[in-house]
Parts: sequence; structure tokens; C-alpha cells
Amino acid sequence: MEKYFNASYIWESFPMLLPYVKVTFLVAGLSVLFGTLLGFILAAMKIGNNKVARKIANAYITALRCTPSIVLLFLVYYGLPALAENFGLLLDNVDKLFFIVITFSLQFAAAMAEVIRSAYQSIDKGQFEAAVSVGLSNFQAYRRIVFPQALVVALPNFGNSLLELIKEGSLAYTIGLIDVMGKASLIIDGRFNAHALETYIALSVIYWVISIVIEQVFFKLEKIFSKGKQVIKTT
Amino acid sequence: MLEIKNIHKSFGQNEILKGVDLQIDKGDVVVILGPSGSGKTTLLRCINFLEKADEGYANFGDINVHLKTASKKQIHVIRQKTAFVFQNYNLFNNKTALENVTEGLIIGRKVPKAEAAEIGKKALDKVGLSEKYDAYPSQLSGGQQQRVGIARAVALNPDIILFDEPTSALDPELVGEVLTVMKNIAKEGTTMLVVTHEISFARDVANRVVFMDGGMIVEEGPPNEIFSNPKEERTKQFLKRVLPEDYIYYI
Amino acid sequence: MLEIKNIHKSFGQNEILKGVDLQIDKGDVVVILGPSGSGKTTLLRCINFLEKADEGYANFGDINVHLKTASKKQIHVIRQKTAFVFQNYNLFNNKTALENVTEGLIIGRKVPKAEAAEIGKKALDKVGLSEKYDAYPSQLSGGQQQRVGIARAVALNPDIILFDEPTSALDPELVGEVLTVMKNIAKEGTTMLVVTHEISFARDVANRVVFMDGGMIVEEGPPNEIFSNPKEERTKQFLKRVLPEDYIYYI
Amino acid sequence: ANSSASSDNSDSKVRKVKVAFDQASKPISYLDENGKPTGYDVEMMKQVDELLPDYEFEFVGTSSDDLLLGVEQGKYQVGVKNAFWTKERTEKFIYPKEFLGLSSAGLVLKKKNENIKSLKDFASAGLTLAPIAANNAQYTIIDEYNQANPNNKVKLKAGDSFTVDVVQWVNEGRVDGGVMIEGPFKQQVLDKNGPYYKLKNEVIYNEFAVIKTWPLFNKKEQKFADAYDQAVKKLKEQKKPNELSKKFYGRDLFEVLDTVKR
Amino acid sequence: MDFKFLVDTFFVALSGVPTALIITIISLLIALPLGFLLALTRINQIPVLQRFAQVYVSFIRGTPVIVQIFIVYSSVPLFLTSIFEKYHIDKNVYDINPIWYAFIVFSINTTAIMIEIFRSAISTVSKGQLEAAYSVGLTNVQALRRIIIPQVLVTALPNICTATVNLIKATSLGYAMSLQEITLRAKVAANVGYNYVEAYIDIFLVYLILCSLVEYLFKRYEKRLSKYKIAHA
Ligand SMILES: Nc1ncnc2c1ncn2[C@@H]1O[C@H](COP(=O)(O)OP(=O)(O)OP(=O)(O)O)[C@@H](O)[C@H]1O
Ligand SMILES: Nc1ncnc2c1ncn2[C@@H]1O[C@H](COP(=O)(O)OP(=O)(O)OP(=O)(O)O)[C@@H](O)[C@H]1O
Ligand SMILES: [Mg+2]
Ligand SMILES: [Mg+2]
Repeated sequence: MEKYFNASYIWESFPMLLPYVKVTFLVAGLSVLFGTLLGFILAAMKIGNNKVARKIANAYITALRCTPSIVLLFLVYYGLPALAENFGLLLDNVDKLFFIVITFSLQFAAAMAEVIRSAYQSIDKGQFEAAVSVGLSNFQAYRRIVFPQALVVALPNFGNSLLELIKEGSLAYTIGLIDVMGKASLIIDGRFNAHALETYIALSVIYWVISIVIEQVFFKLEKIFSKGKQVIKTT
Repeated sequence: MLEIKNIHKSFGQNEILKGVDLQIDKGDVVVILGPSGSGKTTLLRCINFLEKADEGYANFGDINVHLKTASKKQIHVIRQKTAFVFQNYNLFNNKTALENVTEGLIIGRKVPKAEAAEIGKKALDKVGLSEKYDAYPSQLSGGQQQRVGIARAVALNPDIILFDEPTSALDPELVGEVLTVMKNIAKEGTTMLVVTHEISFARDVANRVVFMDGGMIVEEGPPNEIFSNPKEERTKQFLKRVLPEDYIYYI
Repeated sequence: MLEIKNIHKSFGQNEILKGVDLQIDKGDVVVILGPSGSGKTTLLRCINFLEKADEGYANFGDINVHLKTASKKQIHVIRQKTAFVFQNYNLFNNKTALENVTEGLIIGRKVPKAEAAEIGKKALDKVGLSEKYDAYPSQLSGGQQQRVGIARAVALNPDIILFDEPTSALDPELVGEVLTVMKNIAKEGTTMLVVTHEISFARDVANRVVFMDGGMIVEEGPPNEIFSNPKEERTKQFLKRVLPEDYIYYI
Repeated sequence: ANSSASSDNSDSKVRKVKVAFDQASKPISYLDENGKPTGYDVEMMKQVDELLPDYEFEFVGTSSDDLLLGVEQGKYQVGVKNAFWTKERTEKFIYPKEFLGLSSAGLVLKKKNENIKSLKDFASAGLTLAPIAANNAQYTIIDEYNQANPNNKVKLKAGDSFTVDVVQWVNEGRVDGGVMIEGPFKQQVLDKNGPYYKLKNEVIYNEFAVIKTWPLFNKKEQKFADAYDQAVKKLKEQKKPNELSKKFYGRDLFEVLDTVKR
Repeated sequence: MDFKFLVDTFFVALSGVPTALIITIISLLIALPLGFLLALTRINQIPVLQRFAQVYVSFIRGTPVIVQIFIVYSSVPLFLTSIFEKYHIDKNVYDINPIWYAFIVFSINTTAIMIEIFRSAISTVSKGQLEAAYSVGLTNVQALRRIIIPQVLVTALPNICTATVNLIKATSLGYAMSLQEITLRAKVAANVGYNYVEAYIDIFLVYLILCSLVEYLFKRYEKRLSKYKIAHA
């Protein structure tokens, strides 16, 4: 085993990989932003009374759940320009990042729709009723009473989805965007595939650290936002 | 002061309220009794527009609204004149006791913050929670939570406070403290419409008891009359089951 | 038949039971009263090994166990001799009423299925649920659920049934049906240890009332004595708060 | 053209085209330490660009799959990825008249299998072969050999390019042989600083074919392909490909051009 | 677009479904019980095991599957050889069918996900259920098997469904281990004529059909399992 394994390749990989974490974060950050917005719309469609809207939202969520990310990526990367052409838009010179962000936004939205819906529904209806009964408008009741509580419920699931997104984001490499995963592939190719294991170990450590940091951040956020929620058990 | 006429309300096929009329004068304490499912909660919720009635009018001093077609503005005005105390408290979980009380004042009524805090503290003092301004609901016992609920209603200085079984979610021992608070408020002349199973409260505090069954008012009158001399068979049956077995004979 | 000696139990720093002794004879109905947090539930749970006591002995007719070091087998034997009725029913959500009752017989005691069904149906008949054999808990009212809970305990034919506030999670109207069932069982000579706030039940059915506070037994005796002539100050205070205001004077 | 050409649209003479290349296929096409595209195929195309004033090349690094999809759809006008010629592929892409380069293919073997010189020997001996990415040209060579010799097939498995470290796999015995091009083998095993220099007496390289490689043009790009032909012809006259071959493959493959069958 | 190829390759891709399913099923068979047990160690806070489970879950959930595949695929054989050599086991590690690596990777991966799913599902079943089971004389194992697990399964099922669908999709990464599954078969077919557009459309269709079907089956099963819940809210 020692014949093929040389830990110095692990150390050597870190400085080469780390600069590309930026790209990974860029993809994730933008996708979270747009995905969450779309997720809100989808959740609203699912919660609302309009049957057609609900059907559409459900179909969307099922379809996206069932499509491997890489396939979705190609569908967006090639399908979208083809669609846009029908409207006289030329997307051929648009940056790859654009398509990647769209792909992962679409996917993230499907996950978020469920996260948002279940968080919203976990808040007792009485909270809203109490708010309007003390004279708040519907909007004020949502903004001040319902949403802050739903946020706390949603946070852990939101964190999980974010972790998924960061990992899936590694596929961006397939259409040539070089993020931390892509860089690892380049390093390995540069060595004609020798000592790939060491590079992948370095890569996995980077991903792991990122995920631990994100987990911790969300844990802290949850604590901050959940003031008043610490449940005292009564038997 | 509040007059309700002919409220009807169905959920799907089920007609829950079948034409309820109710008249409450300023300073009245009216207790509604009735078996589970008779529509007591629904009646209160319709009055506060938490449920939209299918039919009926509410006459609120100067304002007269058709419950079904009331405009947003009318609803808002009536909600300003009423306050609701919920069975399971429904305190805002993400707000402290004081914030719970001031939320409606600051956001709903645009009372300046300092003034609202003043009013809120007074209300909490009144229910004996001077020590708990900054406690979150999860840090309070059931009885304390319900007292915050009452303070929240009182602070709004409404024309009438609606209570929906305010003590039924409480440990037997905690019931007393909440009833005491309610009695004190009643003594101050607050108009109250109370759904409760606490017979002693009804007897001591109410000036009118209303017995509901099957979505209708079966019988109403002063507490002594209703308890010691109910006219309707249904009322008798109900009281027999709810009162301590021998209690009824001693009154 | 059951003798308990010197039970101690702490949760972390909190000593909840500070040496409780209790003697129950065959056919006894013992009611435990006491304020919230006084350790009533904990006592019952220790007897059934749902909580492991830190100290103390239980003497169960022929078996004598040290509660802390009891072996798995001893625990099993004692559990076979006791049954527990929970405050919030704790019916098996994934089983029908009949399956709830037969589960312990078939799986725990290896009673043949047909025989177990026989026993189970009888127990359910006894609590007035002949119509509900195949209903799931979610399809039953609270009162019905608790009656299944009682049937489940009865079917095991235990030496003693432990009740932990069996009616306190129920609508006031449903309390009666459960108490009636309990009375009937008591009449049949079942030994019962009951934590409850239902004074009328204690007075009518119990042959001994135990008043607990702060993890200790403060006072015990026949119900008449305890209710009309409590000796300890703490007992008096407690009864004052729990009994309907004027009730105490009429007994 | 070159970078000085204005990107002004009104200057309709200069056309911008996208040249896709497989960015992880050293030494054919790859990104150097500074992230700049290079490799035999890329450098050839750069020189073609020099000779075509009407065109301005933009090099786009990507994966092999995307390159094939992108050129077919017209996202890229041309792509280079060490592609071989097959009849079926001409339905999807324009193959120009002039090939771009030569690629050597050889078997990496254990010393004891030194005498295996061809795919036929390899197949006859019943040896196992390291998996090859399905979109890799080497896969095509073996596949075609198998089609032609249905009774003496090489055990061919498709896999992924990144997982297979041919030299290591052969040496440790995970497989009996692997297909490689010559340059990388030299740099890994024969070079004093290569990661597997210590194995230089244990594994050997037996070339079995040299094959022409082609750029793939989008179907609408016939004119562009013609222009390319002109340029490459010139380059070949100037022996430019020979230099690049030496530089990237460590050997002038054009020396054996006459033996190249396809 | 080459429609004949599109249709032909659809069936080629379809022929990879059994491979994908076998990997999925084996992984689930291993991950479900193992995940449940490890979830119990975390809930009951069993000292060393729960720590192990925690780190394990954190690592697996923190790294992309493809990286895990690469690591297992390149390190396990090395590891095994050195063990075989040490103990003079005369067995060629490299005769192992790559599907075994897939079983290892995806089982490891799915187990981590199951731990999390069961952990939250178990906590939704009230402790009273267990206590009631004890009080009628069931043993620990009996209580788990007859009362707790059936209820845990119902709450966990939607999440298990999601995990299964994700697992099926993830088997497409098996190409990295030369697994003859859906994606690889389609891509091999595409290589001859570079018909990648058609191949990806076929891959898309096969996964869409397969995963929707699995999702549908889970929903039906969930309905059956949760019949005790439907009565009223
Ligand atoms: N949102 C709703 N949708 C459908 N049915 C409802 C709804 N709210 C209440 N009901 C039904 O209306 C009936 C009356 O309910 P209501 O809560 O008014 O009774 P109640 O007199 O307050 O009873 P309780 O003493 O149990 O609180 C019940 O049968 C209930 O099931
Ligand atoms: N598992 C536990 N961990 C820590 N503290 C506990 C636990 N169970 C009970 N306690 C504490 O023990 C004390 C006594 O509880 P117990 O439930 O026995 O009281 P009780 O007399 O039954 O009260 P109630 O009438 O409210 O049911 C309470 O202060 C409670 O907070
Ligand atoms: Mg009600
Ligand atoms: Mg208790």
C-alpha cells in the first residue's frame, strides 16, 4: 500500500484547491438566493387554495426530485438557449455560471418549497388568530408572528438543503466551470491520474470542513432565532 | 352594547350555529355553558371574525355589520373593540410576556412604544405578573401563560373581552389563580362573554348564564335560576353531568 | 399485598421522592392527592420500574426486591403483576382497540391468540366499548381511549392497577364515563392505586387517601377524615384550593 | 486573427468562433499551471487561428461530454478532444479533409508480458484491460478491433477517466494491461522525477497503433472547416505539427505516418 | 436528432435498470437496520458508538458521493491486498466484480442518511408508547418490533422515499466504477456515433420513469401503513 500512497500529495493539494472554494461558494450562494425566492412561490402555490396551482407545484417538485442533477444541467445548458431562441434571445455567449446557477436554483427551489411549506404548517394556527385578534393586519400577523417562528423550524432543513447544494454543485465541472471539484480533476489529470486518492482525500477534507462550518453556523442561527422556544418539560 | 342577531354557520354539510341571538349590555358578565360540540367556540370566533359566519348581524353600539359581507375595515374596527382569550393561551411564542401584551398596541394601534410599555406593565401587574415581564411563554406555567393572555386582552382596553374556556387547559391547582384574575377584572366593570365549565365562576360572577346545545340557545337567565331551577330537560341533564354529584342539592 | 419502603428518587440534583412508604392490601383502593410536582407520578413510575428508584424496597406478596438493583427478570415479574393506566392514555397508535388490549397477553404472556381475543373482548365489553373492537385510537374520543387504556390494564388481570390522573386530560363531560368505569372495577374488588384530583371519586370509592407534598407523604387516612378534618396545615391549604369553594363545608 | 481584432460587430469580416477543448486530457489538451489552455490539439488550433484572419478563436475548456453535445448543438463551432474518425460520427459532425494530429496508443503491461505486442496477442492471452472512458478515443480503437475480430475479443470495459491510474493498476495486478498514450507513460515512469520512476523495471509500454485525430466541426460550419483545411495544410508544410508532437508527446509521431492505417 | 438511435438507446439504458435497482436494494437492506441501530445509539447516548455515529454521519453527509466513490474505489483494493498478503489469503482482490464496490459505497452512504432519518423519526414517537409497552409486559425487543418500529416507519417513510430516489439517481455515478448501469450503457452506445443528445434524453427519461414509479409505490405503501392515522386529525 505504501508503494502507491504518499501523504505529501495530500498537503500539496490543499493550496492548489483552496482558491477554488470561492467558485463553489459563488455557485451555491447565487443558487440559494434565487432558489429560495422560487421556493417561496412554489410553497405558496402548494399551501394556497388554487387546485391548478397546487397540481403544477406538485408536478414540478416530483419532476425535479426525479431528475439527476447532471441531466438537469444539460437540459438547462442546451434546452434554455434553444427555448430562448424562439423568443429571439441569443444566449450562446452567456457565461456558463448563468446556466449552472439556473440549474441549481431550479433544484434548490424544489427542496425549499417543501421546507417552507412544512415550516409554515408547523406553526399553530392559533398564533395567527391571536395576532389578528389583538388588531394586527393579516400581513403584520405573518411578518411579526408567523414567519419568525416558521424560520426557526425551517432553519435545520434549510441547512441540510444547502449542504446538498454545495455537494451537487461539484457537477458544475461537467460543463467546464472549474470549482474545487473541477480543480481536483485537473490536478489529477495533470499527473496522468497518478496519486488520485491523495487528491481526493484532500478534496473530501475541504468539503467536510465546509459542511461542518455550515452546520455550526446554522446551529448558532437556530439558537439565536429560537429565543422563547426553549421548551421546559412538564410531566 | 353588543347585539348579535341570527348567526348561522356551517362547516361543509354540518350546521354548527343555527340562528343564535345574544344581547350583552355594558358591564355584563355573560357565561355560556353547553356540551362539547354545541358551538360555543364557534360562536365566539364568529363574533371576532376568526370564522366567517354565513348569516347574521352584529350591532356594536354605533356600528352595524352584516357578518358575512363585512368589509376589511369593518372587521378591523370590530376587532379593535373586542379582545379574545384563547383556551390554549396562544401567546406569541417568539415574544416575551410584555411584548405579547404590547404587540397589539404598538403594531395594531400605533401607540408609541414607551406608552405601550407603560400600559403593558400595568396590565401584567394587574394579573400578578410584575416579575415576569421578560419571560418567554415557554418559561411560564400554564396559569401564568393564561394570565398573560388575559393581560394582553385587558391592555387593549376593548369594549368586550371574549373568553373561550380560559381554564380548561390548566392543572386543577392553577385554575384558581386565573379565575381570581377574571373575577377582579369583572369587578372593574369590564364587559365579558365567557365560555367555561367552572360553575362556581358562573354562579359568583356572571349576571347571566346562557345554555347552548346543538347550535342554539336553549335557555338563559340569572345563574341562580339556571342552576337551581333549570326549565329545559336538556339543561337539567347537562348540569347533572357537569356538577359535582351532590353539589346541585346544596346550592 | 404490596408494601413499599423508603423509596428515594432524584433527577440530577433534585430529590423528588424523599423516602416514601406505602402499604396496600388486597382489594384496597388508595387515592394519592397532592400538588403538582409533589412526586405522585414519579412514585407510580418507580413502582412499575418505568423509572429506576435510587433506593427502596418493594414487597410484592412473595417477591421482595431492592428497587435499584432489581434484575431484568424481577422487573419482568413485577410488571406482570401490575398494570398502568396513563394520564394521556398512551394507547398503541398502530393497533386497534382490541389489539391494544391483547398485545400484552399474546406477546408478553404468550396467551394463545383466540383466548387472548376472548379476554380482550370481555374487558372492552366491561368498559362499554363492545362496538369499538376494531377502531384505532385516532378514531376514538378521549374518554373512549382512556376506557381502552383501562381495559388493557384489566385484561392483564394484574394484582394491582396503577392509575396516573386517568381523567385529567379529558373534557369535563367525558370525565364521568371514565370514573364510572373505574368505580365498577373497584367494586369488583380490584386493588387500585390512583393518583387523581377527582375528590368525589376519592370520597366515594377510596378506602384510603394519601396526601403527598414535596416528595413525602404528609398525611393519610380514610377519605372522610382527610377531607372534613385534615390535620396538617399543608393538606388544608391544598384542599381549599382544589375543592369547589363551598364544597368543603357541605360534606 | 488575433486578440487585437476588434470585437466590434460592425466589423463583420472577423468572425468569433468558439473552440471547445477537453480541459482534462493532458497532454492533448489541458490547462497549464496558470489556467491557460494548452496541449497538442490546442496549440495546433492556436496556430490555425494565426493563419485565419477572418476568424477569431475563443478557447473554451470543458468536459468531453459537454464538448460533444455543444459542438453538435452549435454552442461551440469546433471541438478538439483527440477524436478519431468513425463513419457514424460523420452524420453528427463535419470531419475536415485534414487531420489535426496523430495519437499513439500502446499497452501498458507487466514486464513478464513483454511479448504482447498487439491487441490480438492481448486478446489471445485472455488478459484483462483497465476500463476506458466511453467517450475516449482509445475506447473506440478497442471497440473497433473487437468488431473486426468477433472471435478474439479484448475484454473491454467502459469506465471513468479519473478513476483509472493505468500504471498503478497494471503494476498492482488489478488489471493485466491498460491503454495509454506514449507521452504520459514516459513522464510517469521513465522520467527521473516521475511518480512511478521506481517502477521502470516492472512495467513496459508496447505501442500497437498510431491513429489520426480530428477536430469536430458543427454541421453548419463547412466554410469554417474548409478554411481550417487550408491553414492546416500550410502548417503541415511548415512541419509545425512535428514540432508540437515532439513537444507534447516526446516523439515525432509523423515519422511513422505511412504506417498509420486510419 | 436521430430518432432510431433515441428509441434503441432508450432500451439500452433501460437494460441498466436492474443494476441500478440491485445496488439500491442491497444498500437499503444494509442501511435500514444498521441506520436504525446506530440511530438508537445516538438517542440512547451510548458513549463510544454515538460519537462514532456522529463523526461518520458528519463525514458522509459532508462530502459528495462521487468523491466517496473515488476514495473507496482506489483505496479498498490496496487495503485488501495488504491484508491478504499479511494473512496469506490466496485470493485475487481484483477478481472482485466492481458491483461490490458499489454495494460498499452506497451502503456506507445510505446508512449515514438513514441514521439521521431514524433519529428524527424515533423522536416523534412519544416515550409513552414505549412505557405502555413495558407496562403490559413486553420486553425491550418486543416493544421495539411491535410498537415502536411500525410507528417510526410511518413517519420516516417520506424521508426514506426521498433517500431512495436520491440513491437511485446516485447510482448513475457508478460509471466511475465501470458499473454497467443506466448512464454508462447509454453513453457507451452514444460513443460510436457521438449521439450524446439522444443518450442524455434517454437517461433523463429512464430516471424520470423509474424514480416516479418508486415514489408512487412509496406513497401507496405509506397510505397502507398509516391507516391507523387517517381517522381524524
Ligand atoms: N374548522 C372547522 N371545520 C369543520 N368543523 C368544525 C370546525 N370547527 C369546529 N367544527 C365542528 O363544529 C362543532 C362545534 O364546535 P365548537 O368548537 O364550536 O364546539 P364547542 O361548543 O366549543 O365544544 P367544546 O366544548 O368541545 O370546545 C364541532 O362538532 C366541531 O367538530
Ligand atoms: N425525567 C425527569 N427528569 C427530570 N425531572 C423530572 C423528571 N420527571 C419528573 N421530574 C420532576 O420531578 C418533579 C415531580 O414530578 P411528578 O411528575 O412526579 O409530579 P406529580 O406530583 O405527578 O405532578 P403533576 O400533578 O403535575 O403530575 C417535578 O418537579 C418534575 O419537574
Ligand atoms: Mg370549544
Ligand atoms: Mg403527575
